[in-house]
Amino acid sequence: MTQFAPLIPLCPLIGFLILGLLNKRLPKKAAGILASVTVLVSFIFSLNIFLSISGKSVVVPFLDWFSAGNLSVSFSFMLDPLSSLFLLIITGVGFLIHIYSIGYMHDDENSNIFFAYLNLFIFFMLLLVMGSSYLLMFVGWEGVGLCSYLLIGFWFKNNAYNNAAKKAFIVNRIGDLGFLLGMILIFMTFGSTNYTAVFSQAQQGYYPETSFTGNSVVTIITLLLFIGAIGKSAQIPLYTWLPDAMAGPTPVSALIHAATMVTAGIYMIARSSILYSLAPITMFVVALTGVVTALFAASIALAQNDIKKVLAYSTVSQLGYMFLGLGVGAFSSSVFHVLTHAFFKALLFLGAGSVIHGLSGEQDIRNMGGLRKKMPVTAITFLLASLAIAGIPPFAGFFSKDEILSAAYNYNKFFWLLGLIGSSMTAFYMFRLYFLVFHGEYRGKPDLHAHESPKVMTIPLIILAVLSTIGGFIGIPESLGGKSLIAGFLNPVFAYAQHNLLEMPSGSISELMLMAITVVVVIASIVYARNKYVVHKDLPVAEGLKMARIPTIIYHKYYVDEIYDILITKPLDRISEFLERVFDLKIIDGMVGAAGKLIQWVGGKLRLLQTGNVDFYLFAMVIGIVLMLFFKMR
Amino acid sequence: MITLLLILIPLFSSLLILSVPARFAKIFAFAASFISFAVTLAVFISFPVSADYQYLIDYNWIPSLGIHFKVGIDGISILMVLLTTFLTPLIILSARNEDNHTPVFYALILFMEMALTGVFVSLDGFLFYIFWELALIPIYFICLLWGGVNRVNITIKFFIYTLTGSLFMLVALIILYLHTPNHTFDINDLYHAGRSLDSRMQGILFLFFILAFGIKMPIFPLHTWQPDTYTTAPAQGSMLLSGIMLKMGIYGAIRWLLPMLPEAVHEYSVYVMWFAIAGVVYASVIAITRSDMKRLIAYSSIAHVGLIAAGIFAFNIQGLQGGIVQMLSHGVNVCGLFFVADIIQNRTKTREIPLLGGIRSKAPMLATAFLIIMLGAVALPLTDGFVGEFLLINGVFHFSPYMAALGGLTIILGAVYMFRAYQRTALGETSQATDHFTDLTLTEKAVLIPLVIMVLFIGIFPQVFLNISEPAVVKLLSGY
Amino acid sequence: MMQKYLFIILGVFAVLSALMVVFEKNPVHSVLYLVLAFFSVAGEFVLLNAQFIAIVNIIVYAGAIMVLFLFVIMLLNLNKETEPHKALWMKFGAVVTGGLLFLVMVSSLKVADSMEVQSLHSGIGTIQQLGKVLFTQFLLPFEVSAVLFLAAMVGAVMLSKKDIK
Amino acid sequence: MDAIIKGVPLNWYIILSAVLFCIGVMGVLFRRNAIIIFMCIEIMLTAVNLLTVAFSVYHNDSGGQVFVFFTMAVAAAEVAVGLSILVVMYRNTRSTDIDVLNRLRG
Amino acid sequence: MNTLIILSALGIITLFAEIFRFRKALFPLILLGLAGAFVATSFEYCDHPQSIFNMMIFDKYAVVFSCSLILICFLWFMMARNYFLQETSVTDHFALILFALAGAVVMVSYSNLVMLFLGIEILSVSVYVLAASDKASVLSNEAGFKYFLMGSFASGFLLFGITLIYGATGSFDLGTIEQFVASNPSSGLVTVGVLLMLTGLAFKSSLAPFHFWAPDVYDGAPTTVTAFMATVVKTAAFGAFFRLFSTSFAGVSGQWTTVLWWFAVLTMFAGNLSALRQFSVKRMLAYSSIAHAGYIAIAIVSVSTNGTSAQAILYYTLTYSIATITAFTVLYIVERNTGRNDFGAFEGMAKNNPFLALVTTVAMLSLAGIPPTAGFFGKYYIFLTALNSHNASLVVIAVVAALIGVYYYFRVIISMYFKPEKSDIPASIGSLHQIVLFITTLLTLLLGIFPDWVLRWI
Repeated sequence: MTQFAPLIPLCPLIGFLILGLLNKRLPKKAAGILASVTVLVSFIFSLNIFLSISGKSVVVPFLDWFSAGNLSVSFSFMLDPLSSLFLLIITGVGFLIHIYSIGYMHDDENSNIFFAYLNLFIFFMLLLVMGSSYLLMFVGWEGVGLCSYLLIGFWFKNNAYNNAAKKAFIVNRIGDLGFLLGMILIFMTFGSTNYTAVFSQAQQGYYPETSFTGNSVVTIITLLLFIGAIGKSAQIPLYTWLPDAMAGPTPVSALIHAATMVTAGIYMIARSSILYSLAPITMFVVALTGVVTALFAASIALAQNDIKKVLAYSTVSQLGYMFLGLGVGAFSSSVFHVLTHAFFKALLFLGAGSVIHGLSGEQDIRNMGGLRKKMPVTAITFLLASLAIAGIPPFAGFFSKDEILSAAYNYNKFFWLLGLIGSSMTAFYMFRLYFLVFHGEYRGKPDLHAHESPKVMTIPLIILAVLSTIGGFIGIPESLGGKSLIAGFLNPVFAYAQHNLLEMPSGSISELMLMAITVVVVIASIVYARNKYVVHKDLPVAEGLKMARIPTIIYHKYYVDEIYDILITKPLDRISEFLERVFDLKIIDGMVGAAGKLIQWVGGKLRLLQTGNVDFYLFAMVIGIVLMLFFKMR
Repeated sequence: MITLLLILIPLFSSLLILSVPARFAKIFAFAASFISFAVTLAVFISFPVSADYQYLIDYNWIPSLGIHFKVGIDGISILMVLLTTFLTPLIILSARNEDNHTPVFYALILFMEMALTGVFVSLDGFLFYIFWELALIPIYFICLLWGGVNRVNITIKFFIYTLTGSLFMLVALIILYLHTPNHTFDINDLYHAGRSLDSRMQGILFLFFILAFGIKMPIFPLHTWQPDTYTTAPAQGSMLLSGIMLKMGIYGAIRWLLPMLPEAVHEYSVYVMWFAIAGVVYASVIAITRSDMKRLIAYSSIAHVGLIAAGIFAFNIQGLQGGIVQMLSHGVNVCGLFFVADIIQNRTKTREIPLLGGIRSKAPMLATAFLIIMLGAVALPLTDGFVGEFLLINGVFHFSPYMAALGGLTIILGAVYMFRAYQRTALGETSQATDHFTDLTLTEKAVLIPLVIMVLFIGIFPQVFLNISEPAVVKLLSGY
Repeated sequence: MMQKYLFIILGVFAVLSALMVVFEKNPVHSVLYLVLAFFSVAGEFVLLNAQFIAIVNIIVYAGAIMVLFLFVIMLLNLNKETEPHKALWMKFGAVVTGGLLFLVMVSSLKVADSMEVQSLHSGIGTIQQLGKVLFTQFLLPFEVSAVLFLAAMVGAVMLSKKDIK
Repeated sequence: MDAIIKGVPLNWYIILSAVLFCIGVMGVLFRRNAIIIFMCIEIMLTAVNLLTVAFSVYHNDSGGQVFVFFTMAVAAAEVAVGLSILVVMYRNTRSTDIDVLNRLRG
Repeated sequence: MNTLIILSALGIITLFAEIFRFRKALFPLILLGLAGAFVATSFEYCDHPQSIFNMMIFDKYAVVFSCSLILICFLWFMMARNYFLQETSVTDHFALILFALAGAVVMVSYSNLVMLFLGIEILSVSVYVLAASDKASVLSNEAGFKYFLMGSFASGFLLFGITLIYGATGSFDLGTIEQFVASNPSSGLVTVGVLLMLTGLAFKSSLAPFHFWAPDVYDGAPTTVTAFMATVVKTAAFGAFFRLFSTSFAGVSGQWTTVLWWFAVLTMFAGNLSALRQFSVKRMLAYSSIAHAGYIAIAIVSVSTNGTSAQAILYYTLTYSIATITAFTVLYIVERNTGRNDFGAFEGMAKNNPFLALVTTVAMLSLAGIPPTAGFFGKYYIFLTALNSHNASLVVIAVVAALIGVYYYFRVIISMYFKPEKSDIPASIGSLHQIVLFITTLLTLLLGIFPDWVLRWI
């Protein structure tokens, strides 16, 4: 089956090419169907591979790309449990979102392009996870960044959206530089960027071409790669693009900025688990970044009023959990969380999209309320997803998040505590959102008749809702009597790394304790939210009214964007102006110009020496002779 | 013989064109340059994977001085010639009828093509210098006669600036010549002569050469002629200058400097690289706030070339190969960008980015082409810029990781200014200037589509080019 | 010894009259002093046993050239009143410069003291000897100088004649 | 050679002619009247002639004296031309002052 | 020798033309005569030259320089005919030019200082007169007068130098001097003699600080005469200069190379810098010719250690002269039609008469030393020569000076391609001018590409 692997990314690429080249000549319906079908085909292939892979790791060569000296890169694909799982997520969720988009985008004039972009995105994302080397991963990595840019700025007439798109791309690029340098250092250390070569050498502690010594080079490599991951997966300090990225159409948010692209960072670290396991310092940095981000983003989400913004910060926060998992060495738990998060976060976004669609573009939760009755399917699926993300057993999120938290507990109890606070916040803001949107009275424009979305949109919702509900069962931990299928499935990939890290003391009693604590805290948060927003009908303060200090800061997202603006963007502009106006034009070019002027000036003066008086000429001549003889006189 | 043909076709057509009626001049010029391209392509396709010079011609030109008309093509030259002959027809095609181009204009372009080809195939130091200088004259006149405001001062500055460098190069070449045992300018003899010098002398010659090449490229801080000149030059002039001519500097360094003065390169290239890398950051930062499109592209070009310079002076295989492939892609990209700027200027009568906007809704094809070329410029993988930039950073990294990190900033800053420019021109609502923007005409398509295809082709199949140049680069590195 | 005294006397005469040429305000007087200088130099020639040159010097220089000068001075009606004068500092400068030239020249000409000019008993200055040399060894320059005279003649005529318009 | 009939040292001639030559140079610099300047140039030439003859005798070579002929001939030709130029100039400027001649400059 | 006879005879015949009234036939006759002289000269080209009375020697150097001079003069006649047709004393002018040419030939082929002196004087006396030949023009008078006054003053120094050399060596013969000098390099007489002769010749070839006459004289003299001075006179002066210093005084090169080194540097900068801010193209060309003298002096500085200086000087003077003829022909045409010779007068030329603009461009490129023109190769060869004798610093200075030079040559080009409202430049020019411009431009380009055509003869 693996020989068909190249077809998996190629299908969406073909779809993209057809859509891109034909563009408006293709009927809208056909475009949507074509785009979906290509992804479906990929999904089928992926499923096939997923089922047949069973712990193997296969490299499928496809095409040579380039080589220079001992550096040689080819388009070859690596199929192993990790990549096949991601393939499944990408194509599966991707397919559902394609279908959903047919409905969501049906009245947009450029929908064909939209589908082309989506297909292109799927292509790059598949390349990212299938690539058998870091360089190919980087290709996909950058490619998804581009698609993200294109899709965020899909409504290109709106400059705010364009700014968001640009910001996403540029911030991503900051991370990409780290990735690039890390990749080069990998090449310099191991003489290759192919996973197999790199990992086998790393395992043997064999660093043939390095100028650094042993472990420190791995630390540097992993840190550099982690910078890449920070950018792509929206961690502190590069997370700011993701909330803004919500400018794009909602399916995009669901697909790219929740389910797939942003998890690329997780994938990368999971993929490099062997390297990371050799670099404890990096692991700590990862964990720390993850937990801080989780908490930080969750706190921002508490006070947001834009339905998609809440979800966006929630995504950032959840990604933080995943990094926490990675950092504490629970690689498979993180990947598990990626999977479940893909289900429920996609579902949340699609649900939000459905709401927005139903309310003709309204995004402010202060103008919603009581939609439960008008949009029952959306409401129910949204509730399920909220339960999943909040971590109520037995929904999907519970299992994955809990694994991470328990691993964190073993690693560092303080991290666990922070994680716990974060998850209580998660529960609170999610249900704040849910209650404000679906419960209470409708507060929006009176003439707007909210309606349930068409089937083509609701069916994906339902499917995802089912997955969000039962998806967790593949990872029931041993402490609950399960077998943790997913951990077993991924074991071949992470075995070395797990082995390499310290054996964690894990007692099932304490694990159960932790679960209980979490569940209690989460439920308490939900109850508090219900109390506040349903019983007391408390509403977020409207725009422009005075808030208490701390909520103000949170509402303004800790002013991070503004701080970046003052610290980086504005100074950069000013430096740019200064360099051109002063340094380039005045100093450097000024010196060149001054040399020219000086010569001109000297020329102007020198010609005055030509006085026209023969007297002077004769004098000059004789003095010349005198001087000449004088210097020759010895 | 074919090498000679590559020089003679443009030369003779540049003379013949003056006798062609003015209205056929463009077609004639295009045909002539296209034939050149076809010939080059044939050579390229049949080019053997070998480190030796092919199609060697050695004619004793000035016997008493040991000057030969020696031309030949190796893996590096053929790529440069290919770039030249590929871009020239497009540049000719891009000339607009309404801009009052007389046959002289096309004659100058073809003459320029001849000189550039000559630079890339010369294997005799003197011949190389002659072609090097010859390339300067047509572009001077193109800029002087068809340029924009203040062209007189700017073109003379450009001319003297570049001539300064090249005269010092001439001095260096003569010194090398005088050190050859039997007084010849043959490249191999010059190599031997250069290598046999003591390190102090090598250092002096290195300085002389670097002046010439550094000004032509240009490397910070020798670059100040460049933004003005690119801005003032007519679109075709900018395309020639940035697309092909600045490659002369890089090619010159690869062919005539690096293998020739190994000790000096070893000792001093680190300074050159620091300047180049500083230029990358410097020019990128400046590009961020430029409002004149051509000026922005000009600064972006300095940044890109800075990285190429740093890469080749790292003098390892990744750096050199990256430099070579990046030369191709930079040529394609920058030509594309200048042409886009020209189209915009032609439609809106302005190049001021703040006055533009919304072009994408009026001219989706243009916007798409612009986008793809821009992606090439910001080195997105699978576009042409990536492979080169990756290899270059790789090469620099070998030399100094910090330099690589600093040079790598280009991928961030490049994205900043390019995306900013793209957004303000192509995206958003239309402005007064762009309200009546029309999409590409047939001719414009004929120029842009090949460029766009090349952007993707080089990005996806760079090995086609890298394979050809690799033996030659290995030979250079091994210092035969 | 006699020769030396004569040399000194004639030399002093020559130098003094040359100085007078320079310092005399009336152009006509200058010419006359110049003639005197030429005579002194002719005396030196005689002292060197170069009688023919001495005669020629007097005839050509003092006779022909000086007369030409006189003619022109008369023609242009130059006299003491029309004579232009330089600023004093320029005159001073001229004297200093001339003196400096003399100093550097003489100090550069390091000639051994033992070198003396033996003029007696040598027949090289005779007309016969000179004629022989002139028409054998120096025949070509002699002929070529004809071109010089022709050119000078044509030139002088061309410049002096009034244009026929 | 007999000590009594010892001639004049060559140095004396050199110095005398150098003096005369320098007086000529000084005169050229000293005066403004073109005619006087010409005359000073003639002094320079005479000084040269004197020296040439002295050298000619010293070397016992007639060539030097023949050279003096040529010098005189050239001097004559120059004077002829020079004076005619002067006359032409005088017709236009009514002056023989060299400092009047400064229209060409810069 | 035949050359000299033919030229002198031609001059005399020219004088007769006035008397026997065949002025119409005169011009073709002169061209024919020059062509004859050229052929006659070239026949004397051989490996074992015979000395003529020990006074002149037609060795390769002399023959090639003479040919070069005759060629330039030929081109000059084609350029200048129209000018002198308007004059009453056309025959006198032509005769003087021919005599001057004869003098120039003597200057490049002498083997005795007497002949050098006579050659210089023949040339100078003729040119003094020619410079002043526009009798009605005060400027021309002034030019002629300044030239004469300073020229004869310089002749005095030259003569003094000759005498001192004679005093030291007892001979005027170059060979004898060479031998003496080689064996007595530290003679005071020789040192001062050499330096004074250097002064005299530096004056004739307008090296700073003896160059002050040149701009004024070039500027004031009639344009055609200026052209003659800038080409034939300069070539002859350098021919003579080099001949003397490369043979007789090579043995004491230590005595004079430093001095000439400074002269060269001063000349290059004085010429190039002063040319920058000129208003008149003619005066700019005058300064440019000074600057070029500086470059040629480099070759003489480098004479002692290698044999390529002669080639360098020959090539440089020839190509410089050819380009200068072009420039002056154009200048003459412009002057005649617009009555002006400033840069502004050139405006609109590219539009009205592209051919004229093209040839001027080529000439300016050649003067600036840009390939593929001959001027480039000239500079190249000079640099080569200098570097070969380890005068690298001089070359660097020359490079800087050359860069300054580019600026003012390009001013001309820019003016031509500048389009004013109205321009007096004629659309068509006389056929003779067309021919001469065509020939010079072609030569400028061809010699730039095939310098061996010239170089291999020496």
